[in-house]
Amino acid sequence: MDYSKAGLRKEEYDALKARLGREPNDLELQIMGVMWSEHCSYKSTKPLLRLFPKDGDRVLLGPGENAGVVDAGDGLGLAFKVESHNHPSAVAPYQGAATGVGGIIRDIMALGARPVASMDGLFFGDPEERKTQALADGVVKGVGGYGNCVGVPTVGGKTVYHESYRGNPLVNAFCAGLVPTDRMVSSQTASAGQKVLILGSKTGRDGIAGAAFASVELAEDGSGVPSIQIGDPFTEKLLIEACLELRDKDLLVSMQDMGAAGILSSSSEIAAKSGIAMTIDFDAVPLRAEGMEPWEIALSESQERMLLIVEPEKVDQVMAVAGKWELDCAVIGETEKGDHYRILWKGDTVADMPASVIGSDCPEIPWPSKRPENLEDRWNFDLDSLPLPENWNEEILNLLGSHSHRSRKEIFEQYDSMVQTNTVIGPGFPVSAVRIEGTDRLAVMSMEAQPFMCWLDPYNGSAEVVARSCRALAVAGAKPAGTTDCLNFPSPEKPEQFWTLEQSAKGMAEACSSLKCPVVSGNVSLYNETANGPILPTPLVGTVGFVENIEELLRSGDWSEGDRLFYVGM
Amino acid sequence: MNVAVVVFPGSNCDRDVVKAIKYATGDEAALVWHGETELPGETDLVVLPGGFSYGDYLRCGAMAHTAPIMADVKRHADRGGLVLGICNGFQVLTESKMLPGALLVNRDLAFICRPIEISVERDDTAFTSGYEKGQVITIPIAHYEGRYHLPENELELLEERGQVAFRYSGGNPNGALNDIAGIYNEGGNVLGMMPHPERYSDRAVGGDDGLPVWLSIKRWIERTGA
Amino acid sequence: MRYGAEILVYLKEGVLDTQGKAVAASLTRLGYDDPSVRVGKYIRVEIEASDIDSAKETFDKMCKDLLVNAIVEDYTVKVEELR
Amino acid sequence: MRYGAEILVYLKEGVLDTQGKAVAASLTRLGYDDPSVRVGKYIRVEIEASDIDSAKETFDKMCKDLLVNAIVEDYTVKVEELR
Ligand SMILES: Nc1ncnc2c1ncn2[C@@H]1O[C@H](COP(=O)(O)OP(=O)(O)O)[C@@H](O)[C@H]1O
Repeated sequence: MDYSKAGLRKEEYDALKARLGREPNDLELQIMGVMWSEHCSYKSTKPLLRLFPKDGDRVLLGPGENAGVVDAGDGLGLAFKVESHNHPSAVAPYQGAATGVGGIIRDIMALGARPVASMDGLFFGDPEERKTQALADGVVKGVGGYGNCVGVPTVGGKTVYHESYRGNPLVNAFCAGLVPTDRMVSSQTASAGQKVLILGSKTGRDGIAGAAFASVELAEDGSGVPSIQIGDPFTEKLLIEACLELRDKDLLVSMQDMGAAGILSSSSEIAAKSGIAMTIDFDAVPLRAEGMEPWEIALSESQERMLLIVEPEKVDQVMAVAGKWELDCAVIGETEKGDHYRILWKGDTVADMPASVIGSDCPEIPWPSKRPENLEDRWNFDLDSLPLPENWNEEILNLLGSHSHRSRKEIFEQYDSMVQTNTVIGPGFPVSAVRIEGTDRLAVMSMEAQPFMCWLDPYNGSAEVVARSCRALAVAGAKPAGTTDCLNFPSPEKPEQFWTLEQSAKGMAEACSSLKCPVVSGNVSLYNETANGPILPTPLVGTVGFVENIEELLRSGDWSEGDRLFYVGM
Repeated sequence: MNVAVVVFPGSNCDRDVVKAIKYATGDEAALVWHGETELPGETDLVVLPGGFSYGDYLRCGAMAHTAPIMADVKRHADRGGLVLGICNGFQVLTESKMLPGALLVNRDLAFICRPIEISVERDDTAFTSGYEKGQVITIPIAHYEGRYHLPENELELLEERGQVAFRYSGGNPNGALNDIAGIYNEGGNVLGMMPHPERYSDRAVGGDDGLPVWLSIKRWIERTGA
Repeated sequence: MRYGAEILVYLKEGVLDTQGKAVAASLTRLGYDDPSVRVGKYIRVEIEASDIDSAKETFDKMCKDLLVNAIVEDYTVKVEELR
Repeated sequence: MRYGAEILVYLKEGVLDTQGKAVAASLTRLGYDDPSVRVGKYIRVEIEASDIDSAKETFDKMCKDLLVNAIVEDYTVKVEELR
């Protein structure tokens, strides 16, 4: 098999050979093509992500785990993260959005947390256009269809319309969850002699090669579309309850959700991060389809599955919990001493590579970077050229009623924003606030993006995105504890686009440092462009803070007659 | 009072109901797994909570009525015991034939989550004595399938017998016949309703117009020693 | 012997089919000339049974027990013998 | 002339049928012996057309335009002439 068919570049193939000390076999090559894809390896953005400040007063767990965790007080941690599901939503709006919500929820669950709030960032083309309407409708129904069923309230979000998102909408899903800090589960704590289990749905052919798909531009003719993932929120709800029960019964050594590149990625990551070896027996994996090949089993992105590391004597108890929640569960391998990651199939070893090579270690790509020549042109707008409105009242009403400014009720009323009965401020306000059960404290969160500003001035525009999200919290009376971000950008392979990405990350990093708002988790989605052009640079952040009790929460719009208005700032 | 909140796979308002009852009355409700065959002894009230039992596949509530615990819930109701079905719980009650009618997809084919106004049609039942007849209260709905339907002749009968518990009064959100938001069985001991009283039982999270439901039930149980 | 059934479930006449109406409206918007649409369910079930009559009976019972809500829905069943 | 179509839309082989799985489990709980179930859509459409071939073509186009999501679904169409 040719390395380029597997999606590897020449340099990467050479690096792989050097690290293995031999040629990889076909299966290994296919595996590495996915694991070293942009989506899984962050090979284009690692140096940029290192710019973000990671430490803060309240940070319990920074980037590197499935989600970041900040101290929520009273022995609780708030885990949160945002993830993109852009390309899948472009081809299958309902299922793409639904499985995006499902995926981020599992990231939060992987820490042993109970998901308590979601937000969604949606970016669509012109809402007057029929194709966009249908797509947006599918996405909103997908977000709701999944989130409503799993019983996690969608308490806020962000919606932006701009023609650059026409064939490439963005769907960013945020989730936050609560976990007692002494029961937090990690993906780095496995040691030799333990069992590897798969819990949840059976593995099928759906979503194979999804990670690779997320790492290329969208083709006009729809080619290169992988078999689409189907979400089953009902199973996810059972999975949430089962994982919490496993946590509370102290049956878990380590846990990881299965997202991109499924079994392979989740298990090799645990092995690499824990510094151990692992053997996985593919004959033991419960399958849904007949005749699945090893590469399909390795890379399937079937939804609603978790990988567990369990002490051998606790396996029976884990099985009992799985049985109660009517979930499939099977022992599929074990942890060993060393660094190898081995796959068995029909009794043979079909792949055997160092775990450290699979899980990390992808060579970074230093893309060339070049400031767009026409950047100044973007600023050449002359305010004085605008006609003054004849009727200000009418003009203001038109503005408020425009797609950019109108209420998002039509979207957020399709989401259950109240389940769990802790929503103090739901969607429709600058921040959302959720009561932390068992305490008086509230978690306050905001989601922000300003793509047009970032297009005008990537550095300052992106800094402003961070500043706005922190400002919204401050105005509500909350101090930011940490933020999560999703860098939605077009291909990094064009120097001007890479420059924009660089500037944007630098701007965000500076704002986060200045405002003492550490970045605890995040996600990168590149190659968001079609033949019609790239999307606007779209860094999105979700920032979280706390207020001590409900009386200290400052609500917007809580005014009465006779109050005075002040204008504060520059 | 002794409350059993049934948990089906996919229920997601079960813990909310327990929380609301605790907040309203101080009583600790028991969560009862759908696979059980018997309710805890001494159960006064059974709550079938909201959510997506069995994923709401096929028809909402259809599969939950096949759950092992449901036989005992029926026995409890037949003995005159109180049963409250909220949202998905209402759907389970109609699918189990413990209440007449069916709940169909909303008129506008969209999930709706927002507080709405409903009028209290009766104040002489176990569930609503804390309200006044005709009182308009605000409680959230959150459903995709809440359009109440009953063949016309039966609907007349339902109205005649005074089985309507709540009606949408500030506009009909889902197209329900006769604006029906909740109904009783003939005995008045089984209530199904689409709005979620447990969501508005605490002002901190939006409102407390749902609180009297729990207080009414508790008072009724204490008075009748049911 | 294995038997398969194609079960079609649809809303009764007189019950407002909002989904069908919405699909019809969408089709009209796409330029189709005023189609009438009803949306129901197609359920495909396979079971083991001793003969076709007992299979038919089982399928019918499944409909009454679970697959169909007689208050609002009607249904038809078509049974075939599989190898 | 008026034509009617019975359109059956179902998930492709290999695509997880979450509904079918759940229905099968419920039927099993009711005592049925391990049935296999797939749940799809039954769409009944009626249109005016000049002849059966053009009707067939229209129905087929409707499926592609709206009724079927070709990424996950397959379909069959059965056309009949109505009075
Ligand atoms: N996709 C969404 N999901 C949930 N809530 C949303 C969504 N989009 C917007 N909202 C809510 O609507 C309000 C306005 O949103 P938007 O217009 O996107 O933001 P902004 O007011 O920052 O321009 C916010 O309170 C937000 O929480």
